[in-house]
Amino acid sequence: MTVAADKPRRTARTPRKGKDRVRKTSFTQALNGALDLAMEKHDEMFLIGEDIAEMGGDFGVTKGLLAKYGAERVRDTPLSEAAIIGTCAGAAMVGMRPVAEIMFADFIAECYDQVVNNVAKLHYMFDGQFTAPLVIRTACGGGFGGGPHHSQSIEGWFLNVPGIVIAAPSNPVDAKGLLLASIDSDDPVLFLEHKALYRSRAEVPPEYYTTPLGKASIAREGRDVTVVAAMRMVPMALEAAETAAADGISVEVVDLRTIRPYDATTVLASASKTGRVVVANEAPRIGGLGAELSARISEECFAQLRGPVVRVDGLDTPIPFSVPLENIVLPDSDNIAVAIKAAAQY
Amino acid sequence: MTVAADKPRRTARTPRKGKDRVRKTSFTQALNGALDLAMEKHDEMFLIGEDIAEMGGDFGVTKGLLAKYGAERVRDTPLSEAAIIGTCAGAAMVGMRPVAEIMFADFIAECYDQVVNNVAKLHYMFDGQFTAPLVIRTACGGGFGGGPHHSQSIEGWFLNVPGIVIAAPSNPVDAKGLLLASIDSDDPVLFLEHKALYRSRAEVPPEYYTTPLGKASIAREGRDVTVVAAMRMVPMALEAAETAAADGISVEVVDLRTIRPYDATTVLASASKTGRVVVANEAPRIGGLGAELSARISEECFAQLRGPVVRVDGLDTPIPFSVPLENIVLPDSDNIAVAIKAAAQY
Amino acid sequence: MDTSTLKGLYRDMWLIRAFEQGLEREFEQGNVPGMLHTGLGQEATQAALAAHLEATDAFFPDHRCHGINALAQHRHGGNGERIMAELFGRATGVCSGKGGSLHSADPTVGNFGDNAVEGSYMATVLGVALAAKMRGEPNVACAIIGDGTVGRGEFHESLNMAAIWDLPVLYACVNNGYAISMPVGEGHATADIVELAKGYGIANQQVDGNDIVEAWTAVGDAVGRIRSGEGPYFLEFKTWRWQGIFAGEFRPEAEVKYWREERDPIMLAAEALAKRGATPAELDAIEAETRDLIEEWISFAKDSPAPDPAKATADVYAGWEVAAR
Amino acid sequence: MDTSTLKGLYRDMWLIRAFEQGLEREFEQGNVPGMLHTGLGQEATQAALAAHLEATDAFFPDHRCHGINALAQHRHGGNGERIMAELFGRATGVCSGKGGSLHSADPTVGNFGDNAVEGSYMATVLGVALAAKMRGEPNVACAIIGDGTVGRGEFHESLNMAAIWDLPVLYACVNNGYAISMPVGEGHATADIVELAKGYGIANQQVDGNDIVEAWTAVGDAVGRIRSGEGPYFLEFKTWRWQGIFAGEFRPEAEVKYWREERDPIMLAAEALAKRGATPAELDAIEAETRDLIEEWISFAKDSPAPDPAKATADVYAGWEVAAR
Ligand SMILES: Cc1ncc(C[n+]2csc(CCOP(=O)(O)OP(=O)(O)O)c2C)c(N)n1
Ligand SMILES: Cc1ncc(C[n+]2csc(CCOP(=O)(O)OP(=O)(O)O)c2C)c(N)n1
Ligand SMILES: [Mg+2]
Ligand SMILES: [Mg+2]
Repeated sequence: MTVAADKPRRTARTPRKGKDRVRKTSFTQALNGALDLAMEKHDEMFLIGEDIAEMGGDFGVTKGLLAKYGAERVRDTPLSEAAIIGTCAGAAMVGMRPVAEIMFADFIAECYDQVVNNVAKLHYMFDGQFTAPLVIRTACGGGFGGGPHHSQSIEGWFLNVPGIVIAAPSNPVDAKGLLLASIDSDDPVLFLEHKALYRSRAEVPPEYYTTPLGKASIAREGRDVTVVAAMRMVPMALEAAETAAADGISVEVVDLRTIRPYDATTVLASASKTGRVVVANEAPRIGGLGAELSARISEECFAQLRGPVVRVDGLDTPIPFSVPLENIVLPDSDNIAVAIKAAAQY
Repeated sequence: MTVAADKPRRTARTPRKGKDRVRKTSFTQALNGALDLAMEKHDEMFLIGEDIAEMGGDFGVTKGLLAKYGAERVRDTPLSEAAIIGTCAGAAMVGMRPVAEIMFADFIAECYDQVVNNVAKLHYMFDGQFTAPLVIRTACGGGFGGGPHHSQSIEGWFLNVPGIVIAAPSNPVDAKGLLLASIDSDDPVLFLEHKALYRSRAEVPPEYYTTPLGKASIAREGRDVTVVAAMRMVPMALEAAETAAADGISVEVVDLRTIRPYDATTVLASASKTGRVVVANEAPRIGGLGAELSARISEECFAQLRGPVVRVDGLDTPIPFSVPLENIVLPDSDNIAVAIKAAAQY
Repeated sequence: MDTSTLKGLYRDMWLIRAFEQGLEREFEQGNVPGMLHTGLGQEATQAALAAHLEATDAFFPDHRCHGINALAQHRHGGNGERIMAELFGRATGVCSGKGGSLHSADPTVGNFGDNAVEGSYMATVLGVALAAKMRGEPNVACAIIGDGTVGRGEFHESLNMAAIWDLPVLYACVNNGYAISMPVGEGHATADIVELAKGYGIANQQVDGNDIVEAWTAVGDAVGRIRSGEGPYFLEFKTWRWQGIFAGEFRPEAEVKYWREERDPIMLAAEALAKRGATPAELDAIEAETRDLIEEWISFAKDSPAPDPAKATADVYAGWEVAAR
Repeated sequence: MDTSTLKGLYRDMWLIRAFEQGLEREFEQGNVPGMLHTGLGQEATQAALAAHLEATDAFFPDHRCHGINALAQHRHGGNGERIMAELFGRATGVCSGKGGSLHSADPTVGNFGDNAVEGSYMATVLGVALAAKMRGEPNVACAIIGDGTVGRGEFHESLNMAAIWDLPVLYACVNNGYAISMPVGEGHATADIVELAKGYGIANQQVDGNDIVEAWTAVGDAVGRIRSGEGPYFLEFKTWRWQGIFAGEFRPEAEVKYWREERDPIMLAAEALAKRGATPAELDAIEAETRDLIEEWISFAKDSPAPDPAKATADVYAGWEVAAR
């Protein structure tokens, strides 16, 4: 699959200049490094998915692992998403630790039953007799002209599903740490890799480390307005925070990192502190992540809020192919900046 | 499939005494009547699903229609949920008006791709060249010891999916009117039939009428607290309203009737009027319908709210089989009554 | 088959029948919540499968498999009553009452749990089989599926993947002629499900599911081949279920009569045993014994407490607690 | 096949090749957004299918079917440039640029649209076929699927349902040997996909997808049978795609050489035409003509405006407006 015009149009942490590139590690490489370390650590781990072996995955995340770990542990499959996740579920039931790649997040619809009715309920419905220590890695998000079936933000499909963990890194350091934590975890993790972040770079520690699941981070400290975001919305929020700073508004950016179960403590503490909140979410507004966060903050910080929580979301549409139309549908840092201003001025 | 202990344990509009039964029409009969009238009206309509023909459906909703309309228009299928919805989508693309039955809502996971990636996007992604005038009827909800795969409230799986309509009647009159409106509609409708409501009865006009999609109703007028609810939560809210009335709290109950796109005008007007809101939702709290409603109300009625919106939901778990455990997990009218009190006393 | 094996299987079949009949009685009295599908009429198929599956194997039972579940529990765990208790939703059930009839599991006896989304475990079974293969264990992973369940897309994904990876999967297709009300010949392009397995090059056999000797032999052969590394095997059992649909019986009278009166697997086995010299008294004693045992199990279930309320929110996640109300 | 038909097909094949090569050039120059998969090497299969599908039929094109789409548009609508414009995301595209390469549709020429979730339309095609059958129209509903796409569970659900209902579905399986990087023999239990169709009792044929005469004849025969009410038909075209994966070529050198140099469908057709007396000049003229036409289409696309911004929120629902930001 040839991908052109894959340059994130909006912001995201785009590659720096030549010299920088040498020192820094891309999001993709960070994930690759995490898989490598985990494969060394866990004998019971294996990788499974379409074109992940020889080809190294559509985005190169599994490159080189076939050569190092062999075809038993790095398994190419046919186009059978339900069978891929079923295989992971069954293997996990007997103590294996599978990591699946679903090439594009949109195709999780194909194995929705396995994820929602089986994987997410395995531990509970059989009274804790099985665990489902598996990870489903998948490339999500828009911004590259992928059209309606290669661009969706799909966390909304799983928000209302107890039993599933949703990890959603915004940068290479967290990508590695969260992936290692996800693989170590005995809970099933849906691991979201936003396509626009794959080329972002940072200094990533080469050794094994974990970033705890269920814990948000403060990506930027501020006093006046809180922006809660995840994945690609985080670099956009940081950019909007810069804009706001120029207007004298001090913005705190909370990077959720895990979407389910999410870190209400950190979110609510920041919201209580600033009393003004923006929630940024790439998916459509109705029933999206922003709805849950806005509801929770509005309920629990009722007395502290100095204005209504402002939601910034994608429009309530599928993702059109045409780039100018896609630009209209997806939110960007300007939209966040406008929302910050509105929140500050309420 | 033999269903025992199917008596809604909590409230719902349970059948009245003998004489009453003669005059009144059950929710099931109302749906059956709607299908009958629609089949007469629309030559291009057909019914499709598992065991809907000879058997009349697992809950009897399609009883008698095979005899009246024949096997071409009342079609039994194998256990192939994706093919059922695919068949509807394709037929709708060429102007047919199919109405599918997915026996239990939990099995919509099997055709999630068809619904989300195809049906919901057909009109948009092909620039309006196709419409998808189809209805997916399905039996949802808990309360009868059905266990984790026969009891789910699945509207949360589709809240974040633009392009789909979700109809959710709470009583026989609306059930008929909404089903007729859904069949008439050129948009695809996910039509939710709460199992605990099938036996509820009311006086249902025998003729053809529609209840508009996207319009809520005021199920009970009140001044102090608004309760927003759908499906089975409506009779529960009405019961809780009675309890509250005894305590001198006047409760307004908004019956959403359509969950997507929902009637923000009516909801926000009631919330603004009372300034105190409870949102009742059978599904788990996180990412559920309650989240969207609470967020919207909190944002748009910020100045009018006299206390935080209170969410009453199912617990964040799958639905256990054991009835006492299920009773713990699902919300009931007592929970709503407690929330009303909390809202009123804030 | 030697006579003592046949006698053992005869006892197993009675255990299944007594279990289901006792359960049906309790269900009708309103003591068993939810939905009920019984394996009555399919005792030979079920006993044959249970007989060859070890505690170290894995089987995925379907909605009619209380009998297999109970046999596995009885044989490998000595506690068949825990299946009964599960169906009553009690604390002493194999899943503390959280699973019920459609979600009973106990991996210590090889029971990997039903999935009430019919056939989804055709995908899941692949993973159990793959793990066994990767670890070099001679275990069999068995998916028990009805003829109707063959309609699911996962049937194809599963058979294909099992075939290309040579996985130790036993597909036990219980073709009882109907999916709820849909005759197998109307729901499928072929009423002989083995025809579908052939396209994948999977070894297969069609057997009389009401003949315990034939069924037992076929399962033994298939399991032996799978254990020795020959890859997946597809068995189709032709049988018939006594239970109609809840509206009652919908099948032709002659058909009902034929299967109930001429093809009752227990009656056929009794005849075979009689030919080998078993006395009526001996056979009656087996029936009586198993019926007594099942009554004990029912009493056990009824006397068991409801689950601890804490179970409602337990085990949603391994790593997090979920709040109670 | 008479010579003028062959010549027409030769022109069609050139139209496909010129389209894809022009598109590839533009894509490499960054003028075409998103992803690109071409039908290069598969021109005979595509031209054969397009030749027999009427505007009143329905076909579901896959990701390599720009050629079929353009031919349908060209033949039935006289406006092949609208496919090009769609791929450029322009207002003049068949879907006003909202669909792109993976979602181009125009039902007025029989194009029911690609679904970039590979193979999902194996389910959708059933409905179009059922409608035709219920209405007594002699239309064919055709699903074009790659060998890799056969992995999807919907393959089974679709073939089964088409078979039991005798639906007028043409399954056109384009077996080009690979699913991205996965060889067909590794991804499937059989490299001959027709083997799978046999289990459903669906009429089937395997054809040389690079031989336009054989492919055209086979499609004509299948379409004729379907139109006359014989039910579904499964055609497997053995072919090969020129495009590797984005990392470049991954297939054995000898294989690449063989297919590109000895099995080029256009070269094979040119040889056949030469044998029938066509001159090199005549053949060159066909190539030149189609190349010119495609350049016109590309210019049209490039000169077309971006879609009206209102399109971003249009047509989410038929009955409701969606708010802009
Ligand atoms: C995915 C799914 N679809 C539908 C059902 C409802 N359902 C339960 S049993 C059944 C029929 C199954 O038939 P078969 O596999 O032949 O089993 P049998 O009951 O005849 O033993 C159906 C349709 C379900 N449980 N899961
Ligand atoms: C459901 C789904 N899974 C995976 C993909 C990613 N994908 C796109 S094309 C392709 C390979 C398809 O192979 P084949 O059907 O043989 O078509 P070819 O490209 O060889 O023509 C894959 C895996 C997809 N689009 N949809
Ligand atoms: Mg059956
Ligand atoms: Mg291919």
